[in-house]
Amino acid sequence: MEEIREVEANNSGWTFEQAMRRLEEIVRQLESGDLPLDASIRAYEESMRLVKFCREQLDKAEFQLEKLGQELGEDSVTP
Amino acid sequence: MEEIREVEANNSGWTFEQAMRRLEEIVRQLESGDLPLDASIRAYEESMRLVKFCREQLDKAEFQLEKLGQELGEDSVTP
Amino acid sequence: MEEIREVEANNSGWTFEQAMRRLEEIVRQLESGDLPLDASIRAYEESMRLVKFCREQLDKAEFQLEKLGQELGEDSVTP
Amino acid sequence: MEEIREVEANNSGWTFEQAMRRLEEIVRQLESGDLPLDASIRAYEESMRLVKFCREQLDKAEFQLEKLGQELGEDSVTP
Amino acid sequence: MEEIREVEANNSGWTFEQAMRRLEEIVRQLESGDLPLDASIRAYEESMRLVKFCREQLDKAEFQLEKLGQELGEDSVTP
Amino acid sequence: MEEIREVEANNSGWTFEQAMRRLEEIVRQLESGDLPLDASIRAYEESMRLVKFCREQLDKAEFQLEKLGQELGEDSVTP
Amino acid sequence: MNALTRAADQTEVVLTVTELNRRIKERLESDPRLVQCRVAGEISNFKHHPSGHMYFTLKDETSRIRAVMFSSRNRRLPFRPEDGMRVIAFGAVGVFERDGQYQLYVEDLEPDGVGALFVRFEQLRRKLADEGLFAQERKRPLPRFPARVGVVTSPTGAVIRDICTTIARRYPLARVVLSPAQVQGPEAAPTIVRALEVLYALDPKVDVIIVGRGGGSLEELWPFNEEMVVRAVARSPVPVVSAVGHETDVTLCDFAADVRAATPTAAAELVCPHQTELRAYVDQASARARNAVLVKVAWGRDRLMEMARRPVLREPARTIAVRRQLIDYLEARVREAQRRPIGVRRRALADLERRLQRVQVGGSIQARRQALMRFEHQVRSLVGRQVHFQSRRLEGVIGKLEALNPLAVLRRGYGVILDEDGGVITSVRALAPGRRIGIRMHDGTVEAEVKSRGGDSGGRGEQLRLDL
Repeated sequence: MEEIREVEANNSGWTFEQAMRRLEEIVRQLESGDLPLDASIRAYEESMRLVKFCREQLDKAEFQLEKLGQELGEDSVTP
Repeated sequence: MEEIREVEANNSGWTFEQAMRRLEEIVRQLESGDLPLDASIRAYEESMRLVKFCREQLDKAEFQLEKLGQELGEDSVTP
Repeated sequence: MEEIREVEANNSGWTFEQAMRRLEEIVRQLESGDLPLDASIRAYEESMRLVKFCREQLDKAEFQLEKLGQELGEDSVTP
Repeated sequence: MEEIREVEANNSGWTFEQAMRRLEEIVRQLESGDLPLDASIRAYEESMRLVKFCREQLDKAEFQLEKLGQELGEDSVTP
Repeated sequence: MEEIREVEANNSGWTFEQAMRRLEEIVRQLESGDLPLDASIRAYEESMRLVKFCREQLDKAEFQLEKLGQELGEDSVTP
Repeated sequence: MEEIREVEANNSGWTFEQAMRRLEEIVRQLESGDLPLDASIRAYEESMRLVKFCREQLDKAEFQLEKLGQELGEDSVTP
Repeated sequence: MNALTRAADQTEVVLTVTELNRRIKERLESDPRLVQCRVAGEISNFKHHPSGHMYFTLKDETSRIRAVMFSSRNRRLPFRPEDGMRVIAFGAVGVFERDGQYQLYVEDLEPDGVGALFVRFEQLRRKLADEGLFAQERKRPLPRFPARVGVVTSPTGAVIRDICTTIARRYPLARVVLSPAQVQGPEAAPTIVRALEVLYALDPKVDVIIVGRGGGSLEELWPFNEEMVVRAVARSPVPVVSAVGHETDVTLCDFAADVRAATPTAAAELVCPHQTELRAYVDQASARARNAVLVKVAWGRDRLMEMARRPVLREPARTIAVRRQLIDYLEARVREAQRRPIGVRRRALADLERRLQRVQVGGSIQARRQALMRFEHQVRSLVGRQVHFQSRRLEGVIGKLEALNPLAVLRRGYGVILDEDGGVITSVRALAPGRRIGIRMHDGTVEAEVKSRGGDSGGRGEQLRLDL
């Protein structure tokens, strides 16, 4: 719980990889079924936030790839 | 990461060979799979710049060669 | 690199033999493939100049020979 | 090189034999191909002058012989 | 060379035999081919003079012989 | 040569024997070929004089008998 | 018959001829009167055999004997034996066994009658010879052209006449100086000596002296064997020709003279040349001298011609031509060689240019481009793959999360009671009335207040009344 809080708190300082690891942990916790409902709800809520963060990161990366590719002459790369 | 910054900063002072070596290094790093996503993106960005720099160097060299060939009578070299 | 600069500067003060020796050295360097791109471009440029210089020297020499031959009675030679 | 200069300077003070010896030396040098380009041009020039000088000496000698023959009765020698 | 000059100077004081010996010596020198060009010209000149001198001596001798024969009654000699 | 001069000088004071001997000597010398040309001429001249002298001597010769006085017994003279 | 018988009686042996001759020979040769004897006689049948032996017969008016003188004995005879010559032979009688003849083996022979003189002659000869007076070394050559010929002889004899005739004919240039002497008789010798001395004392001297007289007997010639005469001749300051007697006569004077002449005429011929020979010589001399000079001149001309004809003198231009050729040759070589340095260098330069072309600086650019492209491609694909992978990973997580969504239960109408702190309240026992709680539905949360709580109904849970 403490961890999740923390995560939520400084989400923006995370890396994609940290977020993904947290997500996978949450999935594991959820799958284990050991979590009380409210904890799992909270975990789930956290995972949603993480998913959003990760997706944003990936989008950003994809965008940058494309942008840089165009900038540096994508066309000349594939001859 | 520190290195990459530096590279971007004084790119213009580099030689073609240094740039190529840096590119190779980046490829190796990327291939190792150890880079976090954002680092990869940054590496991608750097490599693109390096590619651009190198390409410019090559273009310049080619141009110079052609120019020299014309200036100093390329035709008379081949007897 | 320093050497090459110097060479270009006082090319005109050179003898044919010095130029040939330098040219040979440059060709060897170029053939070794050890030169960085820009150095090889510069070397190539220098070699072109040296070739030109040498060729001019030879042309000049030939011209002088002909002139001398005429001056000093080329005709009287073949009896 | 110094020698050649010198020779051109006081050519007129030479004897036919000295000139011939010098000529032979130059021919040998030229044939060896060891002379630097400019030196070989100068050597050629000198050799042409020497040839001219020698021929003049011979012409002079021939003239003297003829004169002597007339003066001292060439005809009376052959009975 | 000094020798030759000298000879020319007091040629008239010579005997036929001295002149002949000198002539033979000169011919030997000329035939040896060792004489320098100018020396051989001078030698030739001297030899011409010597030939002339010797011939004159012989003519003179013959003339005197005739004269004496007549003076002292050559006719009565051959009975 | 000195000898010959002397002979010519006092030829007239000579005896027939001296003249004959001298003549023989001269002929021998001349025939030996050892005399120089001019000496030969002089010798010839002398020989002519000697011949003349000898011939005269022979021509003018008249037999003479001289009887020395010694008193002898006339009777015992006839053998 | 009778005699034979008698002989047979007296001697037992019959002799052979040889034995008999031997007996005779032994008998004769053992007689001392026959071994060393002197025989006077006249020579006849004289034969001088080629072997050198002399065979002759000695005879007198009534008798004769054969004689032989072997060459070993006769070689030194001072005279020649002749037929009719009277001699005294000294020798031994011997037998010539082959012919059975006895003969006189002559050991020495001397003319008869002058024996004493002969001995004197011989003794004096030996004495003077021992003194060296006759030595061959003392002989002087005769003057070739005598101006004065001294003659010692009788002023009236044939000798002086012959000499004068001969010299006047042969060589009138010579004056004959006669120094008269007696040439015969006991007074002769001193006059000869004096005559010689007179000649020796003459000034100018005579060039040669002839001493002579005509032929005669040994006694007549004797003055010329006198010691004083011989010595006088020997000390002559000028050559002496001895002409004493005939050819066969020998005197000591002959030995002492420089030359012996057989006759006075011969002596005159010896002492002077013949004037026709002289004239011939003189005539020839000028011709020979002239000829020698001509030969000399001709020889000089030949030699001079030979010199003048030498190629170096006749064709002096040849030395120049040779040098010209040398120069032409050198010039050709110069011309040939002049472009060689350029040619060599052009080739070297072309070689360098070819190598320069092969270097392909441009080609290396292409290679570099490809390397660069490869890097770019790798970077792009690697980064792309990473993004792709992470996307897939995220999608997987999202899928799982959807299945695990805890709020999906609430959708069926369930709610979750939460305490003030959001904790889930699972038992009604925790719900005292009046407690404020939250109820979480699938689509949100409401706040409520517990109003009451039912009793425990057998484990079926308490009834809860909520004031929402």
